Amino acid sequence: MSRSVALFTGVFLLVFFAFGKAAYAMHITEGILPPRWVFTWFAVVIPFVGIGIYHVKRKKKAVPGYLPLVGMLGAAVFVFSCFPIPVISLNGMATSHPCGTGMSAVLLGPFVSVVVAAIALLIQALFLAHGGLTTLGGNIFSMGVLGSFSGYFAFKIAQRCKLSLFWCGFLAGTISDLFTYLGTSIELGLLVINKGGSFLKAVAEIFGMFMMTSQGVLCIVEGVIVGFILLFIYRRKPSILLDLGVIKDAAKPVQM
Amino acid sequence: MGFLHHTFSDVYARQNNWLTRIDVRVKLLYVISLLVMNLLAKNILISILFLSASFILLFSVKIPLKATLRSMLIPLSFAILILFVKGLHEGEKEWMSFAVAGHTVSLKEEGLRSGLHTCAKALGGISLVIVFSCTTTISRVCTGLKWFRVPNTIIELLAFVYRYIFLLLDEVSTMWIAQKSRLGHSSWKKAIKSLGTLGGMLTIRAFERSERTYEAMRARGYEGGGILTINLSPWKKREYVFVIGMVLILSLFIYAGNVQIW
Amino acid sequence: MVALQIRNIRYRYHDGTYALCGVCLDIQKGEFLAVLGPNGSGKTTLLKHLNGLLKPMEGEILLEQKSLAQYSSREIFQKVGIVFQDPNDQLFAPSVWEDVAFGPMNLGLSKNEITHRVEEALSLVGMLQHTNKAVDALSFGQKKRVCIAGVLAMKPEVLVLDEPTCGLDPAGVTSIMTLLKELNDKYGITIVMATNAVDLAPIYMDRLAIMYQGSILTVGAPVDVFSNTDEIKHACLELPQIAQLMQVLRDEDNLPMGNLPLTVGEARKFLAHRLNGIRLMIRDQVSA
Amino acid sequence: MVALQIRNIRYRYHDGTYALCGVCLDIQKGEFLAVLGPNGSGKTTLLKHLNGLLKPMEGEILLEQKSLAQYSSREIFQKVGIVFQDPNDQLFAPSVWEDVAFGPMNLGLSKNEITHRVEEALSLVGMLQHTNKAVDALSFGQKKRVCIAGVLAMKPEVLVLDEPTCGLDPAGVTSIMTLLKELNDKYGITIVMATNAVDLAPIYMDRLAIMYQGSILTVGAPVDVFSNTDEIKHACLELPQIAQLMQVLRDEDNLPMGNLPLTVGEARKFLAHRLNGIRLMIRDQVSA
Ligand SMILES: Nc1ncnc2c1ncn2[C@@H]1O[C@H](COP(=O)(O)OP(=O)(O)OP(=O)(O)O)[C@@H](O)[C@H]1O
Ligand SMILES: Nc1ncnc2c1ncn2[C@@H]1O[C@H](COP(=O)(O)OP(=O)(O)OP(=O)(O)O)[C@@H](O)[C@H]1O
Ligand SMILES: [Mg+2]
Ligand SMILES: [Mg+2]
Repeated sequence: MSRSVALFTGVFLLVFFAFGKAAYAMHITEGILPPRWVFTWFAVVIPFVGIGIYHVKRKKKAVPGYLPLVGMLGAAVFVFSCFPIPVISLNGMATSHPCGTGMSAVLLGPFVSVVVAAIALLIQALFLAHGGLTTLGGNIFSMGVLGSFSGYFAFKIAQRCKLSLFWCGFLAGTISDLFTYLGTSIELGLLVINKGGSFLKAVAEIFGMFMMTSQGVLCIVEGVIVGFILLFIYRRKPSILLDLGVIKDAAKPVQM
Repeated sequence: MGFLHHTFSDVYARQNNWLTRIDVRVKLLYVISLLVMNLLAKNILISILFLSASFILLFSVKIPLKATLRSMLIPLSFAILILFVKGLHEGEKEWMSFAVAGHTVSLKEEGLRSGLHTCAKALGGISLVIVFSCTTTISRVCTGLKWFRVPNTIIELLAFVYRYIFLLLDEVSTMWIAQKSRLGHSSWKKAIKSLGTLGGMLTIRAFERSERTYEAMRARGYEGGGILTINLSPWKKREYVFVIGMVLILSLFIYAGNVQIW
Repeated sequence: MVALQIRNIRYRYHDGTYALCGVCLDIQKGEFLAVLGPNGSGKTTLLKHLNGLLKPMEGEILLEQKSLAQYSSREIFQKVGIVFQDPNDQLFAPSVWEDVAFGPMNLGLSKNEITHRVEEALSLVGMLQHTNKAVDALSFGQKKRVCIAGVLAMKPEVLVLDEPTCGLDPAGVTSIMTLLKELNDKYGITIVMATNAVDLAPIYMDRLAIMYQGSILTVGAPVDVFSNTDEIKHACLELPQIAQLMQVLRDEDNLPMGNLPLTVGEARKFLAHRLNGIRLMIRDQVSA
Repeated sequence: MVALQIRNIRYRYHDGTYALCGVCLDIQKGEFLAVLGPNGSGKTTLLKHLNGLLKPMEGEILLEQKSLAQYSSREIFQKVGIVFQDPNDQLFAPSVWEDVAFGPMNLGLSKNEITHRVEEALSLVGMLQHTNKAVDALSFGQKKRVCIAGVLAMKPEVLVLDEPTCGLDPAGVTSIMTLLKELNDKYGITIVMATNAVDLAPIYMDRLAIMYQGSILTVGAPVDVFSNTDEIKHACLELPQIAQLMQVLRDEDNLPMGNLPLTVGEARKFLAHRLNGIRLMIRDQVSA
């Protein structure tokens, strides 16, 4: 009995460590997806990336400054995703990193945001060993496609509902994060179906684990931060938000 | 400093050694086909072989072991995660089980076995990527991607984003320090608020910098064309030798990967 | 010969700031002109007009007797190259070679010609050995040089620089200024630079223009400009250190002096002459 | 009394650059110390150690005889305030008042105390009339002053500044340096600043430290430091203009001289004395 308790504790600690760290990067690592999923996810994301590229190209023709703008904001979003965010959760006070897709979707629109996410993921896979090359498709799907579109629509719907700028940003940040983790959980859950594992249970467990370790709090905190960011830009230089088409003139900045 | 605990591995790529001198196209071909091999292999040995070969290569060009291990930490933890996901869900035969709060949690043998295989694949794969990135600079990567017909827009954005990440990281860490030294991060609530401010300043400065950069680009004749001049050098004898070598090695691996031993 | 004529231009930013209110200035071919002035006096705004990045609201600029508005922007950029203050804004390509090649590439030159120009430009600024380096791996002064090379690769006739020495250490300042002087002397490139460094002006420049609140107070050779001390003070500037010393000697200690010496060399000549002259005089008189 | 003791500290950045390799330095209470050095010599890195923003890999820093590691970061930040080079990095709030209040607010002071401190700090830097302005509407020099006010509002004993004069016009430089000198003289605040401006050092500073490649070459009064010309050259620095002139006079024109005069004032005294002395001598001899 005591042996199994020790074993269990060991396993538990290991899992905890693994989740703490894995959630830190939250991109699926090289080699984990089997060939058919690699293929599937690439097939799914290529149209999105293609449309994003088309958007950038078309806009670049009309406004040549668009390319440096996207590049610079892309770098800014990447840097934002390196922010050490303090979160309190089951595993105590820890820091975690935001995804940043919510913000890029709000600033750049969903399709261009997919391109930016793809580039960020490529850089992380190549130069930081977060994520991987064969899993790039899957990661672009969860973070780029799901994250961007959910964040973008959350923002737009919130704006329709006449919520204040802060709450619009909050919803964009939080919802895009939730969808990103959901996407990752689904992709991982799908790995067990062909060997008689139960897909839904696995997804629920993985998603639950993400939420219970720091990431659940992170979703909320990232939302708050994105809200503050938009608020700050609105107060300091509203012309930027107008130029990017984030707000029309009559946005209500704060109302908390 | 909370920022940039990440070390971008291309600092090593700027050195001059036999691996950095190999043409990027050859390296890309190798890495991609080996990664595919790694995925397709039916036995664990191939991945272990890749892992150890990568370590030897990294050692041969004097990349510090510590740096390699540090960058493998996150992939490793992800691999362990997968091990348990698979162990909990795949297969029938129990390996061991616990009771947690009234529920029985059982790890299954089959799942653990396939999980272990996936772990090995993850480590083998990531170590190949590390070898590639520690020996190839971003501008070489761009050259290679160009040759593989990756759209120009992606390559340009990649180069541009990569170029400015470091600069913005520097600026942001100065701002972060400035906030910290006026106690802007002394409690959790303040820290969140300050991070919002920081993100806002970052965005504003990125926006302004993009305007200045665009001016500088215009002054050098930019009208919306390409921003990269990629010079593809012709293949030399060396490159052909490498590619032929690769075909041989690959066929060997395809054979070895199909041997069922476990 | 006049390279650029600035005819009474005015410029207002979107937010209503009048940055230039009637600037007139002739820039001679082959000269080395410094534009001095306090922060916010409109130096940067003026320089951006010289190659058409900003269009004047009133007045016009003539490049070789023809209004800038009549040139295509490509023609202007080929004739007038501009280097901004922060080198990081200008180096957007990952490696030195690619960055310098950006301009020639946009000119649509052949591959050979591009390679040739890049090499030439890099060797002019003394960076040929760093051709394949990544831009982030360069020091601040080296980045500055690559920026200059990027513009030189377009073979401009006029080189416009905004505060090229700001943020550099003294050795770096000397090396950049020597480079510019050489480009000006040997290759006949007309150089216009904005700067705050009054000490440099008399050493390297042929002519100075002092800006203040969006217009030009005086233009002239350093000797003439610095002889009008009140105007210099008024424009929030100072005399070069050496000139300050000599001025004190002249005004307070009644040392008779023609033109105020402005550089170490001039002051030395003057003082040595004086001191030795006196010494010789003493000897003569003693021996007499 | 020693305010800060730096004991043989080393620091390496993540990418492997050794930015500090064994720096030892004592900073006296109430002194005005300048850290000079070429680009990349580690000045900024050293300053960031002074208030614990970077932790040394080896060695330690003592603040009032106690190791920095034993203080809480709040205590350190209250004792040692730091002002970075680019004011735009440091002004977080939309208006001047809010920005200066940021520090005191985080100290958890009462509303009255906060108002009081903000006003005091703003009046110290002479910006009281701009209290309600938007930060973006300020000039570069004014932004710099607000940054300093923001740190002063925390009532630090030591003020650390990174290149406070870079990018300012000469009048701005004089005004910031006068402000710092006043803070140092009148209010006894210890000031440490990194700078590239050799001309300023002898005018305002008590002591200089010369850094080169991550370690300190010399520390001492300006006269002593600048008397070792080779070391200065070696560290990519230059003598102040005045000192250059006097050096030429001494070495080339054989003018006998004790210590090299470094400022306009000193040089004037020396030269006037000489010139007049000789003149008097002549008169004497002629009359004799
Ligand atoms: N983009 C802008 N929008 C609005 N006003 C501006 C802008 N750029 C500059 N100004 C204003 O125009 C005036 C002239 O600015 P400019 O940058 O030309 O000065 P400068 O002489 O280059 O100063 P410095 O020495 O600080 O570089 C200043 O009052 C400045 O505040
Ligand atoms: N964040 C960083 N990561 C890696 N290396 C760095 C970093 N910051 C500075 N360095 C390196 O450390 C060394 C010292 O840099 P530091 O900024 O302290 O110099 P400095 O004396 O302040 O120079 P400057 O006069 O240009 O401000 C340099 O070689 C620099 O390249
Ligand atoms: Mg300017
Ligand atoms: Mg510095």
